[in-house]
Amino acid sequence: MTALTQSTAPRSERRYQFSWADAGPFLALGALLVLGFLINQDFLSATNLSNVITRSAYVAIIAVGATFVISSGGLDLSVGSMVAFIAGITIMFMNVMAPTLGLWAIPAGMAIAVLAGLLCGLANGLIVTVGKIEPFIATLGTMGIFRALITYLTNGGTIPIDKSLREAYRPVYFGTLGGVPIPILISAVVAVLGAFVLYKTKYGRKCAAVGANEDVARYSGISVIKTRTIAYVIQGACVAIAAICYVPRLGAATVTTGQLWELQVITAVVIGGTALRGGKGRIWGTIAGAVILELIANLMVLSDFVSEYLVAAVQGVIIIIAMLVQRFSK
Amino acid sequence: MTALTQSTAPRSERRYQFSWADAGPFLALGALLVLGFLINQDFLSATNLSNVITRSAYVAIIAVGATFVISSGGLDLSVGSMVAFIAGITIMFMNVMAPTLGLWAIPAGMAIAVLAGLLCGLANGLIVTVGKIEPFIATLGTMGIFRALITYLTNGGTIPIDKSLREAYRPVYFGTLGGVPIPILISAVVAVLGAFVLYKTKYGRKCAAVGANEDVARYSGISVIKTRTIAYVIQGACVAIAAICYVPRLGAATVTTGQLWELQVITAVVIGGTALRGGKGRIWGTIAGAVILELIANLMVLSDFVSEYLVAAVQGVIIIIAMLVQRFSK
Amino acid sequence: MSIVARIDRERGVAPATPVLRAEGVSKRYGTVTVLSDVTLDILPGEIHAIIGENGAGKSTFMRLLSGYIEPTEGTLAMAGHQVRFARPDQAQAAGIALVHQEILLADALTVTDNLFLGRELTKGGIVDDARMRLVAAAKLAELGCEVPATSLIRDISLADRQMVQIARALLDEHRVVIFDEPTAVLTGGEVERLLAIIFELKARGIAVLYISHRLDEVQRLADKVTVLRDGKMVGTHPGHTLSQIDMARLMVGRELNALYPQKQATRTSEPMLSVLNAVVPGFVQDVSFTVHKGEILGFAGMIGAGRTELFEGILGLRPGMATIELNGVPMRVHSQREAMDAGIGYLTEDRKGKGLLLQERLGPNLTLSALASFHPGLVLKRAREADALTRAVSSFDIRLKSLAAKAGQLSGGNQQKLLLAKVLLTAPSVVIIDEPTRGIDIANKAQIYGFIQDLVKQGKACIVISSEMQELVGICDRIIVMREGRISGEVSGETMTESNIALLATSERAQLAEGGTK
Amino acid sequence: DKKVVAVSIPAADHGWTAGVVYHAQAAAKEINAAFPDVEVVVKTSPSAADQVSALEDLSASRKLDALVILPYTSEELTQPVKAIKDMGTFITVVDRGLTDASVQDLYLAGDNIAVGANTAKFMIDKLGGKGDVVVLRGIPTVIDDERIKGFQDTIKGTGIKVLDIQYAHWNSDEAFKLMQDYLAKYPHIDAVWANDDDMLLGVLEAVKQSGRTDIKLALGGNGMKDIVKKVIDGDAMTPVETPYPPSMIKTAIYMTVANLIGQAPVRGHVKLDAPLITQANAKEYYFPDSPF
Ligand SMILES: Nc1ncnc2c1ncn2[C@@H]1O[C@H](COP(=O)(O)OP(=O)(O)OP(=O)(O)O)[C@@H](O)[C@H]1O
Ligand SMILES: Nc1ncnc2c1ncn2[C@@H]1O[C@H](COP(=O)(O)OP(=O)(O)OP(=O)(O)O)[C@@H](O)[C@H]1O
Ligand SMILES: [Mg+2]
Ligand SMILES: [Mg+2]
Repeated sequence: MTALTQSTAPRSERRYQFSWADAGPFLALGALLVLGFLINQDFLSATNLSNVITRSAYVAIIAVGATFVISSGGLDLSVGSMVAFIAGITIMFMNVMAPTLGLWAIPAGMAIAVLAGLLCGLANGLIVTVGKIEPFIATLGTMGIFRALITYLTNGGTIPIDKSLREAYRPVYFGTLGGVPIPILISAVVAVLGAFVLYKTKYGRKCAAVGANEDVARYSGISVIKTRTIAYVIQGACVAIAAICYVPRLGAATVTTGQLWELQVITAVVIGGTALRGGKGRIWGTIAGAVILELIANLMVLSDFVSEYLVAAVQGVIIIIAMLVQRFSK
Repeated sequence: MTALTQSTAPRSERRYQFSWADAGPFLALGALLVLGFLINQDFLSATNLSNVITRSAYVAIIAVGATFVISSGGLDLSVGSMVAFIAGITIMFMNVMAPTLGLWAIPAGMAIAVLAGLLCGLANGLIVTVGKIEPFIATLGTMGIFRALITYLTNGGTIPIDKSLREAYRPVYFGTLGGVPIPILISAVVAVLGAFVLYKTKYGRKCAAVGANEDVARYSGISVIKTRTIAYVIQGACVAIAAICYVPRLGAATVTTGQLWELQVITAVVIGGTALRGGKGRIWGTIAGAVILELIANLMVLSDFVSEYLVAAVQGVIIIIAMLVQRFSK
Repeated sequence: MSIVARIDRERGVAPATPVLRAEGVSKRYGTVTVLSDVTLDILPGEIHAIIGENGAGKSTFMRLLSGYIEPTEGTLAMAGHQVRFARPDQAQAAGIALVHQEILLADALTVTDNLFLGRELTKGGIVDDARMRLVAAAKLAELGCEVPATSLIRDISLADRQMVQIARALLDEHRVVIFDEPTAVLTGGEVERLLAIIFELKARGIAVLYISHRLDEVQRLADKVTVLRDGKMVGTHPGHTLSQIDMARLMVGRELNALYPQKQATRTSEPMLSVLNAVVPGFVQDVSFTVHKGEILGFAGMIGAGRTELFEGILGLRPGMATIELNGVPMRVHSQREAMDAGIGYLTEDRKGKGLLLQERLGPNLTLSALASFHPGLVLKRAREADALTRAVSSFDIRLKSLAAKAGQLSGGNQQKLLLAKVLLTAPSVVIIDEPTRGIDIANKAQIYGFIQDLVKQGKACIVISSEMQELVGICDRIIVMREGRISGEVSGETMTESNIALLATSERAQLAEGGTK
Repeated sequence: DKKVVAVSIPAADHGWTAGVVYHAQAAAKEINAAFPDVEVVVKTSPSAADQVSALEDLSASRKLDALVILPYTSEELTQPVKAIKDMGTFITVVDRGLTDASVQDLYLAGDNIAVGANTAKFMIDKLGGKGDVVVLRGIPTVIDDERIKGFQDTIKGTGIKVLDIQYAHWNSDEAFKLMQDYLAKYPHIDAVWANDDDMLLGVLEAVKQSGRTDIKLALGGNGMKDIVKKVIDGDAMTPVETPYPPSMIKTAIYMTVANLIGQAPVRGHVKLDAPLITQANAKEYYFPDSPF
């Protein structure tokens, strides 16, 4: 065996190696910040950056859940509609309870939101896993269902939150704690929790295993159905948290709330370095991805180069370039 | 040799075996027709069915291309915007050429459409294969780009086709040949061609191989890049053909043309039995899927059960049920 | 630990109670019977070999014992109690572990992740990566496998993956450990270490089921040998009384000719393929060699010597640089297609990952790299494809129950034969075969050797990469030995002995001895 | 220092909003050229949330002297606009009023109820007080609701019966399909009302294709140039039109600028009427160069 030991001595452990692939999204983020500063000096102002990061909080929170779903080999197109639906029933519940519970209606409503999120996620999960339906189609179906339900609840219009609750609820989006906007804190907590679960618990390992190779997972005694369903439930919880932060920002839920967020969420996850075909999720990359998307949108508003009609094209080009940079920096 | 003759002599190729899995979409189609008849007798009237099938032609034509892309392991979210973009430049070209070419502007415009389709497809294909970007993200990017370009070309409004060409072009959508509406004939031709290429040619085999296992394809001397790029080019050509049939219907391209068709197209392909993860395509199933989607929408209008607010929900439910039926009829 | 305690207790009470018993088990897929009415007792502390031809049903039987599939008929019993396993982890919990014939690991995860999949070590609810890495590294070191525990599976060689699989099965204490062709992808040193570990298991009172087509291993190891033929049990024999020839005869059910064909003097001095200064970054440095018309050139070496990478680099399947001369014409090959068109055929060692489309039927698999010849006009000629399949099935003796089967449903050895047929369909003039007989039974090995010889008789050249030194010595005209990505020597004629090859493969400066067994 | 007027409007996602974008940009170009000390910045947003973001971005990077906004929805934009007003910005709101009317210094709107009501009145007249009507509505929003409400309130008590009402998302393709289905479902239809002209285009094609003669009226709304042209040409099926001109954004921008640089303060409530466009007055509403 001498030969073997000889030949393998130089190979060291990977642990402390710097990985370009993992750094990709953060490099892209840095590049964008520099670009932004060159375009408009105000870009790096504390207010602007804090606004942008606060705003990216919803997508970031939802995308943490999506990182679970995607790394377990699933996909969820329904998150945008689900935000609208959950925001809708939360507001309705709060409004109904406001006379009896007073301001306590707000925490009660939040609890309802989380419950609803868990149930919606469970429904998605069961359709995909027990129903064995391609996630793309299953969640496209539930996307239509949630969207229709919110349309029905709002009678095609808007559900505004009760005036009496409005002011008390506002700080959840607009407030700060130690100078940091509350949505940023919430998304940081969600991300830390997400990273903990995905990287440090048995469930996280199962998730990655199921996404990497279903057969191997099954043979290792991992229940594919359970693991993937739980990923959808986590996604539901994240959507609920996002909805809770969302409601005070605009004070209402409408039929258009959350439209196309699903695409943003998936883009954030993929830009963050998680592979769509499943296997291993990157929570921090996802967060970077969500911020990148908001930054691009912000840059579009702050710069005056681009015709209003072409904003979408420039965004598309920037995203593709960001992915290319990431790919070839490896 | 001995083993084979001993134990397996009677069993021959599958050719004449009936496969429930393959029949799934057609069974679902049949069930829907029966359901429709029960709900409303007019449903099976020749006019209604011919309208519905004609309407499904676009999605069917595009979905034939999508069957190639998906079975080669790709995905294309840009097809809806691409229809709008191609329709837009086709109309602009025809309008410019009408004074000099007269009615010849129409075939010339069609040629331009096909050329544009091939180029758009090529662009998508190269970004995905050479750029090595996740197809979901790459084509989400080009979706934004195409949509922005048509918005820019139309100034956010409408490009109508020149009055002088309108009447001559109309029959391409509204005309019939031997009693069969022309869009149906065109989509039948596209489907036959698609089925031929996918099932009977070398390229079809390569496509399926690349989708099933890239490594095996590569080790078998198949160029993954070339094969997958060609699939996107075929997709582009199909989109161009759909655009050619689309223009005479309303005589204009607008910023909303083709919106969300990508989701319909993918749904049709998946309902038709093609797996999203690639490896095997089912052209005829795809066609059935496209018709199923239009039939469901048609049924929603013809029946009086559903509140207008809930139409999307019921559609979602029906699609999920259709997939479940298919899954468990295997 | 409790399992071991139980084993000890049982041994004390009734040493002869079978730890695992299969009674009258059968397995059918649709109308196809793969295994019929097999009854077998496995005793603790016993090494029980199962042998049989390709497709005899060995793997099926093992999968059935370890919960991967359920029998259509029959029952399993452990220590006298009837058991039923719906899932592999239930069998594992009951103390039965299987090392699969095909590699079953998650590519995108690390070695450690794979080892502990589904049974991670935790500390206060948190997975304890540091400890798992240590345990994994220790277990791998015990097996003599030196891959870093943090490597991704997709980055390590096939042999290393096999070692990881074995480590995975040995991580916990089991009552029965089943090895399904564990040595097919291993070389001498690893095999020795594995055999030592198996003896150690036996000494601890653990029952071992062992499948191999390498009958010398069976002979050394087995206390008992059970022979399967065509899904039926032929009989169980005490191991040490059977010679290899006896075993082969029992498996095949008829007399066998010699394993290796008589060497023919087909070798010429006309160079066919010359490779100059091949470099594959990270794997191979500066390798040059020439293979002549009518020659069978062997490549030997330890695992990790870089043989596979050398040829993949030359053929454009991975980044690498080499100057090639084919029939005296210098050329560069950038892709497998170019190689094929130039007349170089390559058969990969990884049949499951890179060789066959497991979900696809046999015909399309067979013709995948030679599509052009089934495609004279626009249309693919199905009849021609069916013909080719029938021909391949008969000339390579592919055992299957139905021509409509999917490639993944073939037994391991038969997949290998299909792959060989696929590569030869491209009508190459230089054939490079990486591990030609991996998992192939003894009767068919002879057939494949004959086939290789036919190739060179037709004036082709053949390069055989193999980890079975005996096989190389048996068929090659000349053998190049690699070590750590370089050529460490060459043997031919009198110096072509297993011990010389082993010497060149392992030590820095080898003194070759002449003569010896052939 | 230049005075900054920010204009926040929805992105061009269908004909009418495209018209808004066109007129807003035209106004910005004209004013930027004409008044060197005024800068008009136009930003479009594809959703309510994005519009709020755009407001934050615009106000974070510079001091706004005035904001002209066509809000996505009233409830959602009220607070964010109020936040900007609190920084001392003059607020002009177009089309959709905010829930807190005190936020808007200037409010300029069309009358969606009137769009529905005037159309209904014409129909009642023309059909002689009774008939079967099918309706195509747009996207679930306040505008759509108001138009439908205006229509339904007006026909209440008459012999006009609404056979069916479904969404077609202000999209001509969907309207085409929906109309085909209406035609298959109802053997007799007297009139069609699509509450937006984009949809009317689809409706007209479907009716033309069916060759049916029972449909006497097919009316739209919004003042799209193609439909106004039909009215001018005396089309039998579409003899009238109701305006809801996207150019109101231009009016609003000019009024806001006038307030900033002129001497006369401009405050209050301006409601644009939605009179029936008939062949007689159609020329006034015809702008062939507008994209809408
Ligand atoms: N899922 C399946 N469906 C149909 N036939 C199958 C299936 N799985 C295995 N078979 C058939 O069962 C037979 C026995 O296969 P098995 O893998 O047990 O053979 P084996 O003895 O392990 O052979 P080898 O030595 O080549 O590994 C083969 O003919 C194979 O084609
Ligand atoms: N992931 C890796 N990273 C770095 N070096 C590696 C890695 N995997 C293998 N190597 C090195 O590459 C060389 C060749 O590996 P490999 O085991 O594939 O060779 P081989 O001779 O083809 O063996 P086999 O008998 O399995 O075919 C060895 O030097 C090995 O140490
Ligand atoms: Mg086997
Ligand atoms: Mg090798």
